[in-house]
Amino acid sequence: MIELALASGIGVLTACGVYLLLRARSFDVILGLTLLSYATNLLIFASGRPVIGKPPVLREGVAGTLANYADPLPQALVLTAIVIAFAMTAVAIVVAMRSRADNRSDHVDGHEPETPEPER
Amino acid sequence: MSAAFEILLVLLLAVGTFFVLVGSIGLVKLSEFFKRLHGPTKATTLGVGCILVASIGHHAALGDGLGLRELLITGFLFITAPISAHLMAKAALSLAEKDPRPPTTPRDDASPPDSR
Amino acid sequence: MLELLLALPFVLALVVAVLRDVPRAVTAWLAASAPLLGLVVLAWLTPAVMAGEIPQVSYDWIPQAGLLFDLRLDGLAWMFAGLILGIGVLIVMYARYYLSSNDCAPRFFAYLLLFMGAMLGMVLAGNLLLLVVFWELTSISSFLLIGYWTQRKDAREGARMALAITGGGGLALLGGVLLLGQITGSFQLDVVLASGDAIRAHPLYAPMLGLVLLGIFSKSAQFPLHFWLPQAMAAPTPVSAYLHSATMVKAGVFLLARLHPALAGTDLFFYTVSCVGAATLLVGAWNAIFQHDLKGLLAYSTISHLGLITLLFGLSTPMAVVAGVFHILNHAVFKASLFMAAGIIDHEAGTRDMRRLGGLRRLMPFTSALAIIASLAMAGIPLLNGFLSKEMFFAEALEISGHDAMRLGLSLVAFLAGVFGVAYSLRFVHDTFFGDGPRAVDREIHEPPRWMKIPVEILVVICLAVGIVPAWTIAPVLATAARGVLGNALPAYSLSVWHGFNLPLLMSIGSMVFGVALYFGLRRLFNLHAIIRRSLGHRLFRVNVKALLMLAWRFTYAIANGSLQRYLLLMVLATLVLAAAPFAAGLLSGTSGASPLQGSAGGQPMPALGWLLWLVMAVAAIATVAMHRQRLLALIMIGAVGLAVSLVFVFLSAPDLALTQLLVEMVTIALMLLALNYLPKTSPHGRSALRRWRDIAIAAAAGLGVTTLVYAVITRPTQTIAGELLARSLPEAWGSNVVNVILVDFRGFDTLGEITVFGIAGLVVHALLRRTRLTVDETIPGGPMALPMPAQLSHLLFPLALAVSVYLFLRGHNQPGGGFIAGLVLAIPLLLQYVIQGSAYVQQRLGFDYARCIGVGLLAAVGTGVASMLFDVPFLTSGHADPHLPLIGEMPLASALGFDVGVYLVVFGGAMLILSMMGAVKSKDASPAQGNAA
Amino acid sequence: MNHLPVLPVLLPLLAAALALLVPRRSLAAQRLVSWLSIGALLAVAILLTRQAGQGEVLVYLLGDWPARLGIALTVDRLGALMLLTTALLAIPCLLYAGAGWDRRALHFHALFQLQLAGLNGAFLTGDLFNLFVFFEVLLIASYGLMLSGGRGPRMSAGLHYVAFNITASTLFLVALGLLYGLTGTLNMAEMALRVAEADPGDVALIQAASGILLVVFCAKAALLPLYLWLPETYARAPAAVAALFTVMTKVGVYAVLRVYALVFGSEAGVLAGWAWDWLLPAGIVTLVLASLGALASPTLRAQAAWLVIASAATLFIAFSLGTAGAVSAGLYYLVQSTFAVAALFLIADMIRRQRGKAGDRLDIAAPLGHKTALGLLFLVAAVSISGLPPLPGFIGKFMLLAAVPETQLGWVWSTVLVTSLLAILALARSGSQLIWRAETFADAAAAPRPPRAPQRIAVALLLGYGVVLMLASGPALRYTQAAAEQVLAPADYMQQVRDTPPQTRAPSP
Amino acid sequence: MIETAVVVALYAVGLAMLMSLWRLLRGPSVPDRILALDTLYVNTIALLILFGMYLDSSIYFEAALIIAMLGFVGTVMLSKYVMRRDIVE
Amino acid sequence: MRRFLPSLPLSLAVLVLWLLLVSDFGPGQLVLGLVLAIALPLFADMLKPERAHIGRLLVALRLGGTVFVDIVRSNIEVARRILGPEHAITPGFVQVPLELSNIHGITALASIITLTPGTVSAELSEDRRHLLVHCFNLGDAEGAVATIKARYEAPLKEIFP
Ligand code: NA
Ligand code: NA
Repeated sequence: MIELALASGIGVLTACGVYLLLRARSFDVILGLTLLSYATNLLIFASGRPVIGKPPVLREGVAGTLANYADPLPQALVLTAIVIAFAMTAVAIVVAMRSRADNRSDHVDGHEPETPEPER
Repeated sequence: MSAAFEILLVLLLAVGTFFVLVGSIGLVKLSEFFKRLHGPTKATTLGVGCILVASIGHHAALGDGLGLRELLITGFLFITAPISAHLMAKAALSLAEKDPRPPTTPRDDASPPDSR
Repeated sequence: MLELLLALPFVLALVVAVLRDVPRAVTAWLAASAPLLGLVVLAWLTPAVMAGEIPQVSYDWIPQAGLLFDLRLDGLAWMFAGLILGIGVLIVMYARYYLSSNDCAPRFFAYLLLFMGAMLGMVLAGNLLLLVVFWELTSISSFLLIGYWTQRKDAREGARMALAITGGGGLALLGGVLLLGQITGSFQLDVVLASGDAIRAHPLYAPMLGLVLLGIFSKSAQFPLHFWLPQAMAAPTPVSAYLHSATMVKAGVFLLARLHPALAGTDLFFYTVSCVGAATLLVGAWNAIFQHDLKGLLAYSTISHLGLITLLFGLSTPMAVVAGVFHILNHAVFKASLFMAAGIIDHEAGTRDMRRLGGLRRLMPFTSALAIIASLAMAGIPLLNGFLSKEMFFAEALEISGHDAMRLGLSLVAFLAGVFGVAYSLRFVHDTFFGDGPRAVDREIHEPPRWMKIPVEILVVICLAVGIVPAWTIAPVLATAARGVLGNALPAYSLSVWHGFNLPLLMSIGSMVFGVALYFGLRRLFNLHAIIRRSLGHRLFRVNVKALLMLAWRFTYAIANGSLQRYLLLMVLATLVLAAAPFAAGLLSGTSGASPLQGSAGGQPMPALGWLLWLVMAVAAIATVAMHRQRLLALIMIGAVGLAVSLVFVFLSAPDLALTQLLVEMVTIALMLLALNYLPKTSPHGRSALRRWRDIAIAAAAGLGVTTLVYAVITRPTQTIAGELLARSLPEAWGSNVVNVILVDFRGFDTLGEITVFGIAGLVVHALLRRTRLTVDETIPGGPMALPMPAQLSHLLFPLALAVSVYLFLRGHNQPGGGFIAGLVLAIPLLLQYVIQGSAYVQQRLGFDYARCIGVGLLAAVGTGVASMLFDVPFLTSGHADPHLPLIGEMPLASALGFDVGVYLVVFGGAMLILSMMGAVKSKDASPAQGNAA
Repeated sequence: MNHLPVLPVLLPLLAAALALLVPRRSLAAQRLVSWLSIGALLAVAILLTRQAGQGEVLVYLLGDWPARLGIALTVDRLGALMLLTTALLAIPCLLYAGAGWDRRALHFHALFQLQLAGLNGAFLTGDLFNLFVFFEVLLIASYGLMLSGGRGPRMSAGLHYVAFNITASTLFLVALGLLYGLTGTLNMAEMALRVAEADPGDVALIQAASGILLVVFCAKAALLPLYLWLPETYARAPAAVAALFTVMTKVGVYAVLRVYALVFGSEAGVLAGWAWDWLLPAGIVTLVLASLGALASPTLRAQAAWLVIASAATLFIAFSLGTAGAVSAGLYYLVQSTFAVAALFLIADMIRRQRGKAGDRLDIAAPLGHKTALGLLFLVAAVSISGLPPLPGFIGKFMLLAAVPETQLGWVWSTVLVTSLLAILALARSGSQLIWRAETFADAAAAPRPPRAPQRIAVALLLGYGVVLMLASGPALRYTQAAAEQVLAPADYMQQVRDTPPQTRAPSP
Repeated sequence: MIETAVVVALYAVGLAMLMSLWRLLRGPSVPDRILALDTLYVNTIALLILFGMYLDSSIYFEAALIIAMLGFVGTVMLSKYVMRRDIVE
Repeated sequence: MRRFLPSLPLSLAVLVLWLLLVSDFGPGQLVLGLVLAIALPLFADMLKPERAHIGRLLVALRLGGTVFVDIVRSNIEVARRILGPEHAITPGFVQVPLELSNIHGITALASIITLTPGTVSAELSEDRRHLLVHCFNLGDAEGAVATIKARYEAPLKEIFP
């Protein structure tokens, strides 16, 4: 059941993220990307198989095997992924700010849908 | 772990949990922001404090050594809770349609009105 | 020797192009020296070629692909080289006087020599791929030549059209040659020519032939690809003279002759080539009659004559081949002289329009005489060279064996072509040199400079000499050239002027009579001058190019319409398709059971608390979507999602992840709030509900797909290498927090990349926001808000938080924590200072150069890794020491700590650079007094 | 021990760190750091190419862990070729940027070096997750390079670029998570082995995961239907940056070749080569659409951008044919088209600056300064790009055509030949519109300053690479042939990676 | 007994979180939602401590500490945004 | 002294924090803790906060006790009212005029007011002479103000003179 819960949780996050990703405003897209990054982080994490109460911090007298500890590798990967996703979000959001300021629209295409693109 | 100590811990847990719940009930039940503000910010803080004490006792009883460091959590909550409560109150004030503030006392007539 | 011959034009092209500031005469002489010296070299080689030898040189270029730099000079190549060089000399001489002072002579001569070199390379090539190389070079250089007068629209268009047709043909030729190479196993001409039978028997013969012929026909302007040639008349006349007599268009028929032994001899070849040739012959000749431009008339006549040559090669009998080769020579000579004459007329009269010309024989008698002789040669009048090859052609047309209908048809075509040829030649002569006129000419017309006439004189003399005494003049040349095509099995033929009264002669006479009748008849019936015939092919081409451009434009911008939504949608759809495809394939093939969606492992029970957490996460995520148009609310919701996700990490045994997620969540919220000040507070409604529902469906599909995949994967037993990581972490990497050990040791390189990314993000934000002013969405009146009480408390908090940061940093290797987490724990309290105290306040007192902090951090991380290289172990190999310090005792130190310092600094620097830059952005309407911070 | 394999990442990283530490105002110091790094990079790349050229796979175990536990860098012929191409490309780009752009774009040199570090890392790594990390490094550096100093429309193009690539990176992670969950490893050689031995019940899942991965790589390489973002982005990027970007699509192409020849290649059992069946038609359609795009482009820079896509599509066609000959031709074409299109971007910028307000728009006639020199450069670049002889574009294309197996002859040939014609048309159109149609400036005072010497040298250098490639095409193609054979027969590579022992540690406990 | 108490407490805190979630969704005002999020954070501390007791492990202490120390930063920023829009002035 | 130890209580707090965190009172951690206790406040001092002058530490301890008792007592009171009927609650704002002049004292007062259930300090007037307090159940405004002043402000005046 844990597996199903985790998988479906990831699914919900993905669906929400994808929906926002397909919106027309930069901020919404960034929100969508944030949700998607949660989903992917959980997905990678899940690939190590979910277990309760076995953090991969070695304890004395407990043999270092997968029976006693959760798979540490996906956790390390997720850490990297979280950091990278944050960095990307930061850049995206700043670009969105600049695009909105320079183009006077926060539409992802840099102009409001009805008006034609301003000439350079 | 002695039974008495265990009962004490259970009691602490019960009290803590009670206050945590009270805070959330207040959050849900009350009808106005400033009323709701009181429950979570304080009752929950106390509840968490009780649970923390229980935790210290629990870990101490299990022989992890007296883990007084949980106290730090309470300490930090005591520093930070006023800041957040203060700011949330200020934020709600700034949104209030009509100023709910009573006037300051007469001797303060000279003081300028609030920055807003 | 052959290398020298080939190199001369290229080298001198370079010389001419480089020496731009020398007098024009010097340039011309330099240019002329290429063909002149080339002729000397060729003369040197002539005895050997005449004797039947084939001088050959060969260098490797891409031997593994069969592309050799192989040059060979057989009779055919020799003849063509002679034509190219000989006429080349005359053209250079002529152009020296033709070009006006405005024209850039070095450029012209450089192009011309380049073109000459390409032509030479093509005829000398002993390797078919090399031939293609030079073939396309002629396309490029002719493009440059035709477009030489770049300011003229017709020149640019003509050049583009020529390039499109001949360059495209070249691509087809490349295909054909590659097939030919696959068929014969070699691109060496010797081999290919020797394996004619194998080629004709090969199943790929037909497509190969089609491609090769497409190349040939495009280049030699065969119907229906002929229309580029009249358009190319926009080139300066010397170029036209060169391209249309001895070179460009002859490249096609050269190749036809060249590959004749390998390709000819099938019905396919016979019918295709002769029919195309015949059609071209007629179309060209008929159209020539109706041209008003001298050069236009000559261009169509060229088309017609090339049709004739093609037809001859199509007939494929040895005699026809000899006639074809002969006509190549003859046509080159008279057509070059005619073009030059036309150029002289244009030069002197300022127009080439026959409607305005006339009576020139009085004004420039000598030139007129030359031009008339040359045009009579074009018409095939006896005692001129054109007559001889035309006779041969008539004879061959009448003697086609085995194809009765074809014989009749072709004979008729031959006759008609003769008639038309006489007619247009007559028009050329009559309309230009006789009758009234010239009309509306703005200058005095007189004979041209001496040197402009000499080339024409030489060519006309050749016309006469060949026409009158062929056996003494052209016979050895023709024999040598024909041997290049046919080998030593030359047919018996006679080059005498008089063969007695026979059918061909009758046909000649008939065509002359009918031709004269046709011309004058037409003149009587119609006002020839009023007929304006536009080339259908040309128009079609233009329409097609326009349509192509339009189509390209429509297509391109209908697909790449600049909508990010579409791009992302396509990516999502592509993913869905590719991820679903294997299952769909399994379903279709009935083997879906092969990949069950539930594995054999898993099935752990789920505590109710877990579901509760699930609920928090899912509800908050859905609420984010539901409230996304009110951005602040969405942000609060996403904060809840982040909290729930970190709780998931808590429950599923990932303390480090939980910590990191919590901290990143806070920074993310900070980031978004900072940005929200410069973005609208709400999102407008989407354009249509339909679209919303479509997106909901796609999102649901994506969610369902991910759920399915993840569930299928994580219910399968794992076979990870992670067990070994757990086992080797403590003994070999001296850390008991395996996640952290992976981060700084096992996969330290990932972390190095990760902090690099983080640092770059800081730099990018810095670059994008430094000294920018952005419009805020809404300004709340009043100055910056003072928060004295929170300020006090945060002052109290600050050093304590720093201590926690140090703590988390130091213990990370063994317990949850580490450089990244510690870096953020350092950054967030500082951020809080920015929020509570304001940017200016903090920046003045704690003004770090965060960018440098990133630099130092990177240096530290890389430096730690490099240190291990000094011990002759790989980058990032960890070391370990237990120094005993006084007072403190054992102090376990892992080198990974040094690496983690780098992480710590980069993360702190990066986060603060991002946040402080975003905080330091000034709104456009901010007063200058506020704007002097940072 | 031989530390060469790690240097292509370390050198630019160190240079970037130093560029951040020297005073921000001291451009000279930053340039010095940049140039030193690039010089060293070139030397390292040449040495690596020579070593890899011997046929050995150099394996560098980072942290001295066996490849399956840590991250291994590998250099085979293909990797070395990519490194060398990148180093060679970086020189003219830096030269061109040094003519002034680096003054306007904050942190240019640091970002430039980091971009190189990312590219090199992606070419070196033998680990799938590490590949993701270096993808991110090069991407985020490219955001900076593209946007630093820019404004207006470039920002909205940048937003597209950023959002699109973040989405792609997210997908990358999804694929990685699934692949790790199924195979339990991230090392490509190890994964290849496990994929080959996969339980039949897992095959569809593995294929789905690798299908998602394929989308990611195709998005980076701009293949149908994921290429739409590229024209705008590249056309709006600063010239030196756009020129450097020409190698970025190649990273995607490289990744496809590497991963789908190694992990899902000839050793992969049921899954062997499944991706190529998708890629061939996609490549063909992309090539056609990109060529139409080049024809329809309103500006020269947009045209160059479309030609980048066309070149990537050609590579996909070559690689998906799956024969050593085709892959070899593809690799040769990859190198030459990178240089040629990069040159075109630089030329477009030079033309733009010589045309005043008209920029590089094709529909406006405007005077053009320094017509002859620009025309010549354009001509050489155009000839090379459109695949006309004798420049290497032709050699690459004909090698490709010659290598097409008979069964696929029709489609591939007609596409390649027809699109070559379209490219010829497109470039003839833009060249004649921009260069031929131009007049000289009426008054000399208004004429723009001539392109600066470094700019001209940069273009000449790029075109010169092409000439060298043409003259040395024999040895070059021998190398690419060997590289192709090595890539397509991964057993040896897998063996080398898995068997390379650590220096000091035990290979297994 | 204590184990049972811990589990019961865990569920109780979970319930408290659900209530906070309800307020988070309901609002109505932004400060209400901020307050709800803040409460969620504080509830999380309790949850972490209890979970540590449940597992007999102090592995989640740092997470709780971090929330106690820095969890309010979000509240501060959101409130500041409500008041000023510009959270770093 | 001041140069190296800007605030003794803060340094002490850091030291205690450190020792609690590492839960190791050995010499090694003690030394490290001392280093941090000096270094970190120094660093934090770069932000130039308004400096505190602690008057009487003993009063502070006694106040701490009072506050703790008040927290527990009034929490029960608030819990009772939350669980009881809502109409029984009459909330309201009061302005507490301040005699405390330094910001530390005010901050401490405001924090105490906030930490003790039933009252939240909502705003400090710009002249720092009035504290706006929201009371959960405001029976007698004057009384509430008087209680606050007597129970908390008076001792605080001694602690932060
Ligand atoms: Na700000
Ligand atoms: Na209170």
